[in-house]
This record gives sequence, structure tokens and C-alpha cells, in this order.
Amino acid sequence: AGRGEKEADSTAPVLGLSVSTLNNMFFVTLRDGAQEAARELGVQLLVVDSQDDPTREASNIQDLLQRGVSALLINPTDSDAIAPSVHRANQSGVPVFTIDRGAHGGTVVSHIASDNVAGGSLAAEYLLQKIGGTGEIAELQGIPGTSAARDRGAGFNSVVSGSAHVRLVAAQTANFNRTEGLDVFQNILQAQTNLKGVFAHNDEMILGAIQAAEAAGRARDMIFVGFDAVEDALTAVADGKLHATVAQKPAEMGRLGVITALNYLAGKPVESSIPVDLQLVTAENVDHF
Amino acid sequence: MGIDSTHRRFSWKGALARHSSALIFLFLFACFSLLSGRFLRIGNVVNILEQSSLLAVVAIGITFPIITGGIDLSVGSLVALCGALAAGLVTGHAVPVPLAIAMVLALGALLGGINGFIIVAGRFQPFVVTLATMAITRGATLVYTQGRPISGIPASFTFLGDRVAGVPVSLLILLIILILFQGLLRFTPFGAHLYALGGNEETARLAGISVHWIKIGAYSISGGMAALGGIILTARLWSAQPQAAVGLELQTIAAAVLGGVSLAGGSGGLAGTLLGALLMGTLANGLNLLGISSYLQQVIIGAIFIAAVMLDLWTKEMHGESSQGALS
Amino acid sequence: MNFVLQAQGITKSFPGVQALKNVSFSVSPGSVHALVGENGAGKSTLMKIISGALASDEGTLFIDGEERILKNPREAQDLGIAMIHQELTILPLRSVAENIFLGREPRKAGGILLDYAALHTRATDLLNQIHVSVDPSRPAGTLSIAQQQMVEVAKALSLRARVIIMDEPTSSLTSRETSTLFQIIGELQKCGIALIYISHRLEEIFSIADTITILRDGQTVHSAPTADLTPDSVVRYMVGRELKEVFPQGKDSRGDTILRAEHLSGQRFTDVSFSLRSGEILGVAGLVGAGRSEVARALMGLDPLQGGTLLFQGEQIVPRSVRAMMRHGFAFLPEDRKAEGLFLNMSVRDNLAISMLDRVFPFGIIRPRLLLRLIRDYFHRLNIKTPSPLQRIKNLSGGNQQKVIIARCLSLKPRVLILDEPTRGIDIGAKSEIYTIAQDLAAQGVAIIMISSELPEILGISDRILVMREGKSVAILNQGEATQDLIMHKAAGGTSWE
Amino acid sequence: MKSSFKNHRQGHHFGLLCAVLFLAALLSLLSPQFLTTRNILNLLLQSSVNALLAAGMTLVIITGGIDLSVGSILGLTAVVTARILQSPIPVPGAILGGLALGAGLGIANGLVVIKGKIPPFIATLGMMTLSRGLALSLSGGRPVTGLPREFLLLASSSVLGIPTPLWIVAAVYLAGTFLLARTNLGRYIYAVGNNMKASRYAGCPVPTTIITAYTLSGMLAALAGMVLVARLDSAQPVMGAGYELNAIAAVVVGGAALSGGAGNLGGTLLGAIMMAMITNAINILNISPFYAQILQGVLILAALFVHSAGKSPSRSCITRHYGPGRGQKFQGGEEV
Ligand SMILES: Nc1ncnc2c1ncn2[C@@H]1O[C@H](COP(=O)(O)OP(=O)(O)OP(=O)(O)O)[C@@H](O)[C@H]1O
Ligand SMILES: Nc1ncnc2c1ncn2[C@@H]1O[C@H](COP(=O)(O)OP(=O)(O)OP(=O)(O)O)[C@@H](O)[C@H]1O
Ligand SMILES: O[C@@H]1[C@H](O)[C@H](O)CO[C@H]1O
Ligand SMILES: [Mg+2]
Ligand SMILES: [Mg+2]
Repeated sequence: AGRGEKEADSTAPVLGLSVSTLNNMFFVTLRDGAQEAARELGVQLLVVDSQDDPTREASNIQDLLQRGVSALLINPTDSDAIAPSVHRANQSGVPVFTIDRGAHGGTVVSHIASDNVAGGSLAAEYLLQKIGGTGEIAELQGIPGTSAARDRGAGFNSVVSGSAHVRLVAAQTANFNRTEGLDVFQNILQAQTNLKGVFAHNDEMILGAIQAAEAAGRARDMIFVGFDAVEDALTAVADGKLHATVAQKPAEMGRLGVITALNYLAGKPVESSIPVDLQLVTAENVDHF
Repeated sequence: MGIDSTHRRFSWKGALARHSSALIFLFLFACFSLLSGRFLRIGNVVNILEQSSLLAVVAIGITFPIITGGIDLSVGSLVALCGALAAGLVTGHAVPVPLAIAMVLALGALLGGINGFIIVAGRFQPFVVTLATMAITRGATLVYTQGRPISGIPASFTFLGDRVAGVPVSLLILLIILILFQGLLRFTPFGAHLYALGGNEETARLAGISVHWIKIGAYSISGGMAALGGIILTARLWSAQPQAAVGLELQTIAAAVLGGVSLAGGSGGLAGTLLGALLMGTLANGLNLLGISSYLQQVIIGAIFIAAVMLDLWTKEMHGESSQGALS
Repeated sequence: MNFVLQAQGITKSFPGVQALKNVSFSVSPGSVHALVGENGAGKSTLMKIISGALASDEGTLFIDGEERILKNPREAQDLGIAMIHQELTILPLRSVAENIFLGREPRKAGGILLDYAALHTRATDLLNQIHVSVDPSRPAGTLSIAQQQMVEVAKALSLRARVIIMDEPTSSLTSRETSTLFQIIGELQKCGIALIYISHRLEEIFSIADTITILRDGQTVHSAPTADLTPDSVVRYMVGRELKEVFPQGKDSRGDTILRAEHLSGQRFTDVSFSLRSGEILGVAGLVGAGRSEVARALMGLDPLQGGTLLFQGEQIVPRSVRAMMRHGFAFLPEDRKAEGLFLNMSVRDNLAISMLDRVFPFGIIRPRLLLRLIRDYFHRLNIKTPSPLQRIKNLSGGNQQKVIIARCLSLKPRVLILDEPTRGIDIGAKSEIYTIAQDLAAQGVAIIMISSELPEILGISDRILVMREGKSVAILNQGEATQDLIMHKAAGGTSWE
Repeated sequence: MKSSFKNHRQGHHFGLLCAVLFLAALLSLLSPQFLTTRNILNLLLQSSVNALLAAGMTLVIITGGIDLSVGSILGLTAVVTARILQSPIPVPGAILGGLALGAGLGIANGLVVIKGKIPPFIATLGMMTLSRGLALSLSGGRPVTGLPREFLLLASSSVLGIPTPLWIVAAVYLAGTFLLARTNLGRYIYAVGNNMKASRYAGCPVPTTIITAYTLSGMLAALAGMVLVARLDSAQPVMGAGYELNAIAAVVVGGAALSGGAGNLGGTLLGAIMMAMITNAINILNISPFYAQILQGVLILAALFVHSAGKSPSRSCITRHYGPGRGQKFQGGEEV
């Protein structure tokens, strides 16, 4: 008898967590937060990894339902693509909680997330303020087609386009990836000689960009803003290399997910939207992270 | 001529050689059933079938170019493009669903045919040509969707990803496809000529077979099935994703190879491919039910894949030797 | 005179080669028209043009007196011209029946579906017609070469061909199988079918052909009824000069026994015993499938030996790998030049040098000048004709390719040289050069094992002849006592070929 | 250095060089920023990882094989090397350890291909999944950071004004070219790719040759991984995902035939540079990144047409089975 048998004879609820990808530090931290909470509360948490593939995600969630989870925590690969899976969970009477990204369909008990659009705006506002409301800036975009890239870009651009003296001269994708952040920003630097700042849809890319700017001797002339507040980024903020990053608190999201689900299963009332506040991490407040 | 046929109609070794993937399949099935109480349930078996059906449909398509001795790397991108176009047609342009499906299937077949055309016209390596069109098609998908998913698919479309009386519609589609193409392979001149071409292109040409058209046909089928895969996927996800099916091409090739389809061309069939796809689906499902970490799953799948192909080749070799021995 | 087929002024060039220059050629019904010429004379090219597999640059074809332009083999087939290609075109995994009717399978349901029942019965009928008893549902790859050849004949018949072209059909058949084929050719002739027959074996040509056309360097040099020609005159036309002796008479140079095989067994052979002396040429005769190549492969470490002992210079050795055997002083010329011998896309230099690299450059680093010097020596010794050592070997004629591979063997400075069908598909001029090379080597003390299906050459060149039958050594004959009949008797034994 | 393949392939090189120069000229017309020393150095630097992978891939492809596992081997060796770097083991030890691991994985590939008789496409596809899973397992999905400064010099230092990675690439390509043109092993690599069976009959050390090619490919993947780690100051388990296709594309653009037996490193280097130029151009001209893949695909197709003159490829490496007669079709009753 393998692990599969255990859940059957215990009466404690079993939670299922579907993560969009465990190839990314951010979600690994999210899972860790959830696992920690589950351990503390003495419930079993089954984790599946969609590897950023909505098809695999649908199958994985089906498998979780098959294993008879009492509640589903879903960190979707995409808000649209997750709808049918949520629907299927609804049909089998399993409550669904979404984390980090929402679902555009089906019934979700509560959504635990920070608002990526708001985060994008937050970053833009900081960036514009630091460059004095005028000048040329660049944007490093995430994997085309992912909701994080879309939402952060939307928030960012809504602020930038509202400002008459700031020009977004380069918007290129670096696929949430540090290597590409380095290479792509190297090329952008080549073309844009008056850049005053850059926003990247995640920290990986901004860290690559900083390396490119340092190599070109232009890091001092520029403001860098990232997203996620991963460990490396916090160090960079503390070192004064990175000016700001938008903290998303992934571990907190994971933890809240588990707690909310258990509360709901225990019959306690839960909020339908549980915001995890976004915070701008700068040199001033980095010590608190 | 004295050396006569002591040709045997049945041999255990032969049966084993033809169905070694079936054995592995049964073995895995038994293991998972023992290890997880939830594996061997009707519901889960239906799940596996449903989960494998997309892979199986596309893999059945790709089997055709592989039988010619070629390969099609563009299917993953084609799934995404065709899925997006289908979604775009039924939402943005309000095209009736059956018409949209027909249009997308035709387009997939056309794009596949273009692959085939480039391959035969330039006498290029299929691997390289489809590597190029894989990139181009993915780029086209991004341009068409502008990197955004397309949602708001009507129920008349999404029912293709649903279940009817507990039976997944995609599974029904798969069965129809299987029967249709199995018939095409076994009972029509096209099928016979496809195998001939895969066995020896020059021989086929000298026998007056229009090898170019057959190749183009094979790639069209591959493209058409990728389009069907895209349709099923869009229906299953209620939306079309620009980054859908990344890497699916390698999975489909793996499924075909697991099913005993030789990359050298000229042999293999759809039943094998189906079995290969089911094997992969079962593996993913079983490992999930056992709660194996996704990282470890990749290690296990990689190892089982190599071992299974080795077993397949070895049993085939045994079979091959026994048939040669029958002569002397 | 009425001709079923006439070709006029056919010209064809390939990049860098003029394969055919203004060749004319005609065939009358019910006749056997032989086409001979040295390697690369253009025989296959001419036939491919006639059968629609290649397009000519210039020239016209008349079929039944009507001018025709053939765009593909199919059109030729529809007009009754079928070709059995030099390289067999069997699909090994498909059934015999499917092979016979490939591209023209009987259909039903308005042409949409294959009619397997009809396929099967029609194939059976055809095979019976040529007295071949194989199960038409059997995969063609499991047939012997001879049987496959018959499948090709059945294929030609199924086309209701009125002209059947056979390009070196006997190059891999033994005399028994060849005579079966000739019987069938005779029957076909009676039905009014014309045959175009290409072969390098003159005795065959003289026994079946009505007319002989001789090509040289892409041109017709002579065409006449067989009765007006003699083998000598044909050879003269072919090579453009007098060829005195095909088999040079070497002196007996035999020394001590160098190799002794006792009761060897391996894949597809058992209980093979023989001995070999330095400076000796041991011919190995047998029917195709007798296991001669297998013995050679086992001696070279290509296949495992499963039993028996092998004594080399009195010491027991076990052939573990080709490289190990090469270090012992063995060299091997494989029977299938294209598949086992040549690196088609590599230069003549690299093809020749490949086996000696490790010996000449023990540190693994090539010294190009030295290499070139070593190679030129072989070009000279074996009279290899190539524009440059850097020429790709695929552009050389078959005979010269073969000599390059022989040079490769010689580059190993062998003490034992195994030649498996060294003259297959090679013209008479090159053949005689190869015999001379073998004699010279023997005179220098090299022990030679020569496997051949051509009895005249076995008889002409061997000091002793080992005869194999069904995987066993059945006799060893001395030069004086061996005759074609005796060898055939030993080789065929009691097996019936009818 | 006269060698047969050079003789026959000079034309291709020339065409490719012209194409690179033409593209460069076009880009410098479109953007004044293109033709600056800095940008050219950047561009070369950006192509360096792909160039290293493609060098190994070229060797494997000439033997008639293919190596889909290079991207994953890169990721796994990067993680392992970084882990060793975090330990007290000195930097050279870590580098050697990483290279040894890459070589070991390459040997495993070679063994599965030649002893297990599995087509290279399949063998290395399995290895690709397997080693990616190992990289993720070992790192727990997290980046490995905090690497010693000396190690970072591998990427950040420069000699004579030229970044160290470019020297590494230059050294690899020179050594590789020498290997192919002037050594016994080089001849064997071409021979095996040309005709596997004839190579055995001619006494070439076939298993050694094939295993060596995969080993070098694995080692170069490890080297590429180290350059990448040094550039980024961290190792990530997903590093190198998808790089195998870029490397294959560079080799193909460089003119090697996937059917084996032909190709050389000069072409591959130009191919890698051309691929990097596309990304560079898109970034500099701020073209929508959606078009990047389309341009790359078009480049590959264009390269095919350029190289096609006078060639008639038949079967590719992926269709090839190694080993005596196994999985091969028999013809004329004998295995071919
Ligand atoms: N496809 C080709 N491309 C280039 N040259 C060719 C081609 N086919 C034949 N040749 C050349 O044309 C000439 C005639 O070749 P062909 O095969 O007709 O000779 P053959 O008389 O049949 O010789 P053999 O007796 O060796 O079969 C030769 O020089 C050969 O190298
Ligand atoms: N089991 C078998 N399967 C297929 N073919 C076989 C088998 N046994 C014998 N043959 C036939 O025997 C031929 C090769 O046999 P072998 O090499 O032992 O003969 P050989 O005496 O060396 O003949 P050759 O004159 O061709 O050198 C093949 O061409 C094939 O037709
Ligand atoms: O929020 C996450 C992280 O920012 C990650 O870096 C990329 O994917 C996004 O969805
Ligand atoms: Mg010929
Ligand atoms: Mg033989």
C-alpha cells in the first residue's frame, strides 16, 4: 500500500493544490507557504505541477478530483483556460479557491491574490516619479500570452500612457527569464542611448537587465523596477542595485489559501476575495522583507 | 524453387514483438492498481482515456509522416494556431460552429500540405522544414492572438470537450478518427503506397506511385489532425491559448515510437500509436495518483521511455531473427 | 523488320559526365537483345531512359513505331515496358503479392478500396506461371535473392509487358538459379516478349542472346546478331583493345600453412574446416546462401564464432573484432560494395586511407602530405583512375571504386586477405586487373581467400577450391581436379532446385 | 589544411558569409547602433552559449545522430556546478566536476545509442526529460546563488578587450576544426556518418567514435552552462530549456546535413551568429517580439534553399538506428 491509501483511512480533509509551474521560484515559494500551513494544521496537501501547460493542468486537476480531495487550491496557468476545470470541480461538489491568478468562469469560493494590474501601476508610478516625470523608459515583458505579463503590462502602460513627457521607447519580451533579460536589455541599451528607467514584469528579467547595464557602464544612470521580491531581488535592493520591486508575498498567498480552504470546510464564513497586499520594496523598507 | 515457405502464421515471439508496448502498458496498469486504490476505477480509466485523447489524435496524425520516414515538428504550433483560429472564428466573426470547424480542419490540412510540399519540392529534410514551420506557426499564433487568450467560446463548441452520458466527446472523436484512418491505411491504395514509400522511396517511384502526392497527403493528415487537436483543446479549455501545446510535438513522436512505429519509416500502425499515447497518459495519471513530485515524475518518465523503446527493439529483434531462422 | 521498341539518338549527361552520346537501339518482339559494355559505359542509364525512370536530354523513342515521350515509369509500364533494376527494388516488409502489384493493386468499390482477395489470387497465378512456389502473403524480405529476382519477373509479367529489361539479373545468382531464369526467359520469348539483357558474363550472353549491342563510353560501338560475334570480338569492342589473358598464370608461390580452421561454426554455418598457406589463393565456391560470406564475416570478427578452433601461425586466436583481426594481419573486401565498402560522399583519399590511419598516425594526428604520398603509391600500383585524390568516390566507375577498396585492404599490409565476390558487377577489363593484383599479392606471400559465385574465375585463379553447401564445407579440390561440373555437383548436393 | 570536405563545401561557406554580411549591412542601414564595436561584441557574446552547444551538436550530427538533451544537460550541470561552487571545493575543481558530469551524461547518451541500439532522437529525448527532472529535483526548483567572485570572471573578464566567453568559443571552434580536419577521430566521425556499416567493415572504432561525439556534446553543454551561470551569477534549474532546437537550427543554417557525413564547424559558427543577429535586430529596432519566431523560421527555410543546390538528402539522422542490422530493414534477404 502506497501513499495513495493513507488519505482513505484518515478523516482529516485532503487538499489539492495545482500550481502553474514549479520551474519558477515564485511558485515554488507559493507551494512552500501552502505546504507549511498544511503541516502546521495537520492536513494532507497534494501538489500537482502544470508546467505552464493548460492541457496538463486540466488533466492534473482531474486526477486530483479522482483522488477525492476535499477542496481544490488552484494557481491557474491562465484565467480563461482554467474555467472548465473549475466547472468540473463545481460539478463534483469540490470547493475551489484560486491563488495568484483568477478564473474567468465557474464558481470560486474565494480568490486569494494580489492584483497584478495594480502592481503594474504601482511600479509605473514609482518609476515615473523617480525619473522626474520625463524621459525615455523601457519595458521587459513576460512570456507573451501569460496573464501575469498581460496584467502587469496593462497596469504599467495605463499609467505610462497617461503621462505626456514619458516615452516608452522599447517594449520587448524576455520570457520571465534572466538570461534573456540580460541579452535583450543589452540590445535595447545599444539602440536606446537616453534610457532613464526600465520596468520588468518579474525580478528575474530585471536582474539580467541590471547585469547588462552594469556591463555597459550605464547602471548608474537608470532606475530599475522589478516584480515579485524574490530573494535575489531583495539582496539587490539592499545593495542599491535594484531600486524597487513589487512584493507579492507568494508564501503568504499559499498559506492563506490553505487556511481559507480549511475554514470553509469547517463551515466558517470566508471572504470571496482575499487580497494579499502588494508592497513596493525599496531601500527604505527592504529590511522588513 | 526449393526454398519454400515455412512461413509461420503465429508465434509467441512475434506476438510479443508486435505488442511489447501492450505488455509494458499492462505492467504499469497492474503496478498502479496495486499501489493506488483509486487507480483502477471506471471513473479514473475514463479520465485516462479523456486525458490521452488529445495526444492520441495528434499522434495518429503524425504517424503518417513518420511512416513515410519523415517527421513533423510543427504539430504543437499548429494545434495552437488552429485552436486560436477556431476560437477567433466562432467568437469574433460569429461563424457557425460546424463551418468554423470545417474551415479550421481544412486550413490545418493545407498548412500540413505546405510542409509536405516544401519537403518534396526542395527535397529537404522533414525535420528541418518542420522545425522552421514550427517556429513560424507559433509566431503566427502570437501575432493573430496578440498574445492574449481568446475566450467566450459558445457551448455548441465547448461540448466537444465535454462528456455525453459520462463518455468524453473527445474520446468518441478519437475512436472515429482511429477507425477512419485505420481503414485508410489498411484498405486503400493510399495506405499501401504510404508503406511502400516508407519502405523504399525509389522502389515506390519506379512502381509508378506518385510519391510526392502521397507525402503531401501524409503531411496534410498530420496538419489536419493537429487542427482537430487544436479544436478539441479549445473546447476543453473553453478558450484558446497562444502558448498552448508547446512541446506537444515531442510527446506525440514519443507516443508513436512507444507504440512501435519505426522512425525509419515503412512500419508501424495506428493501434500502436494509440497504445503509446495511452501509455503516456497512464504514466502521468498513475504518478499523479501516487503523489510523486513533478520533478521526479520527469526523471521516471525519461527512464521508462528509454527502457520501453529498448524492450520494443529487442523483442522485435528476437522476432526478426526467428523469422530469418525459419528460412534456413 | 518490325521493332517493338526503337531508340534513336539518345543523349544524356549528368553533371560532369556524358553518360550517353547519340545512342540508337532497337528490339524486335520475341528476341533477346543483350547489352554489354564496361562499367560506366552507360547501359543502365540507357535502360532507365527507355523505361521512363530517367529523361533523356535528346533523342526519340518509338514504341510500336509510334513516337513517345515517357514522363515516368508508369507511362512506360502502360506501354508495355518493364524494367528489373540492377539494384533490386523489393520492399522487404511488404508481402510478395503487394510487391508484385505495387502501384497497380487490384481495387474494388469503385477504386477506393484494395481488393486483397484478387491481389492474392492473381499473384498466385503469376507465380505459378513462372514455376515459383512461394506464399504470396509472405513478407518479401524473407525470400532469397533468387526468389526475389523471380518476384521481379512476376512483377514484369503482371504488367503484361512486351519488353522486359533485365539489368544484371544474375549478378547475385548462382549458375543453378541462373539456368532457372534462362528457362523462364525462353518461355517468355515464346510468348513474343522481347528481352533486353544486361550482363558482364559473356558466356551467359552467348547462350541466350539473339543480338548483342556493345556500348563504350556512352556510344554504340557495335551491334550485330550473336552468330556474327565471338566472345573475343565482343571484349575487343568493349575495351577498345586486345585483351590477351583474363586469368594471368601465376607461379605456385605457396609457403607454409598460416591459417587453419577446424570445425568452425557460427551464424548460419557449422563444421567448416580448411587450411590456408601463405602465398596461396583459396577459392570458395557454393550456391548463394551456402554461408560463405558468413564464414568470412566470422573470420573477421564481424559475427561471433560459436564453435571450433582457429589457428593463426600455429596459435589459437578468437576473432573478437575487426580491428583486432586487422592487427593480426587480416583484411577483408566485403561483397556489397555500396552498402559495406564505400563512403560515397567522401573523397577517394579518405576512402582509401580510412583503415590505415591508426597505423600510420599512431598519435591520432594526420599529416596530410605524408598521407597523400602513401596514397599515390596505391594509385600507381593498382592503376586507379581518378582525376584527383580529393574527388568524391561516388563519381568513380564501379571498377575503380572496387580497386580503391582493395587498396584499402592492401594498406593494412595483410598476411591474410579475404575477398568476397571481388569482381561482382565489374567489367572484364577491371576484372582481369583484379586477378593480376591477387596473383601478385600471392606471389608476395599473402594468403588469399576468394569467395566467388563465378565458377570460371574460381577455376581460373585458385590454387585450391573449398566448396560449401548449406553452411558446411563439403570438399576441398585441387586445381588440377576441379571442373565446373564437379564443383556444382558438390555445391548443390542432393538439393533440388525445381 | 586541405581536406576533402572543405573542398566541396567552400561554396556554402562563402554563401553563408555573404548572407551574414548582407544581413549586417541591412541592419546597419536600418539602425546606426548596429555596427558598433560594442554591439558586435554583445551580439557575439549572446551567440556564445548557442555556439558552444551547436559545436557539440555539429559533431553528433556529422556522425548521423542528434542530441536533444543538450539544453537539459546544460541545466543539470549548471545546478550541480553551482552547488559545488557553494562548497569549499576550489573553483577549478567545480569546473572540472561540471565538465565531468556533462561528459558522463554524454557517455550515457552514446552508450544508449550504440549499445542499446536506440535511435539517437529517442535516446536523447529520454535523456532530455530525465536530466531536466534531476536538475529540478536537485535544486528544488530554486536558483542556486552566491557564487564565488573568481568563478564569475569566466564571463565578466576580458582579455585584450575581448570578453573571455568569446575566447572560449574561439578555442572550442579551433580545436573542433582541427579535430575534424586533421585527426583520425575526425575522419572516423565523417566515416561513421557516411556509412556506418562500411565503417565497421573498414575497422573504424565505431562505438568509440560515436560515444566520443556525444561525450564532447555533453561536455560542451556543461561548458556552455558554466558560461551562462557566470554571466548570470546564478544557476537556475530551467536553464537551457529549448536550447537544443536553437543549436540544431544553427547547425542546419550552417549547412550540415541531418543525414550525417557532412558539415563543419565554420558553418555552424556563422549559423549561430545569424540566429543571434535576428534577436539583436528585433530588440534594437523594437519590432514586436511576436515576429521573432517567424523570422527565425524563415531564416532556417532560407538557409535550406541556399544550401540545397546540388544536394539530395534522403533520410535523416532521426530515422537512423545504430548497431548491426537491428531495427533495420533487410533487403535482398540480407540485412542492409
Ligand atoms: N545519377 C547519376 N549522376 C551522375 N552520374 C551518373 C548517374 N548515373 C550514372 N552516372 C554516370 O553515368 C555513366 C554511365 O553509368 P551507367 O550506370 O549507365 O553505367 P553501366 O554501363 O550501367 O555500368 P555498370 O556496368 O557498372 O552497371 C557513369 O559514368 C556513371 O558514373
Ligand atoms: N534466414 C535467412 N533469411 C534471409 N535470407 C537468407 C537466409 N538464409 C539464407 N539466406 C539467403 O542467403 C544469402 C546470403 O547467404 P550467405 O551470405 O550465407 O551466402 P554466401 O554463400 O555467402 O553467398 P554469396 O554468394 O551471396 O556470398 C542471402 O542473400 C539470402 O538470400
Ligand atoms: O506572478 C508570477 C511571477 O511573477 C513569475 O515570475 C512569472 O509568472 C507570474 O505569474
Ligand atoms: Mg549498370
Ligand atoms: Mg554472401
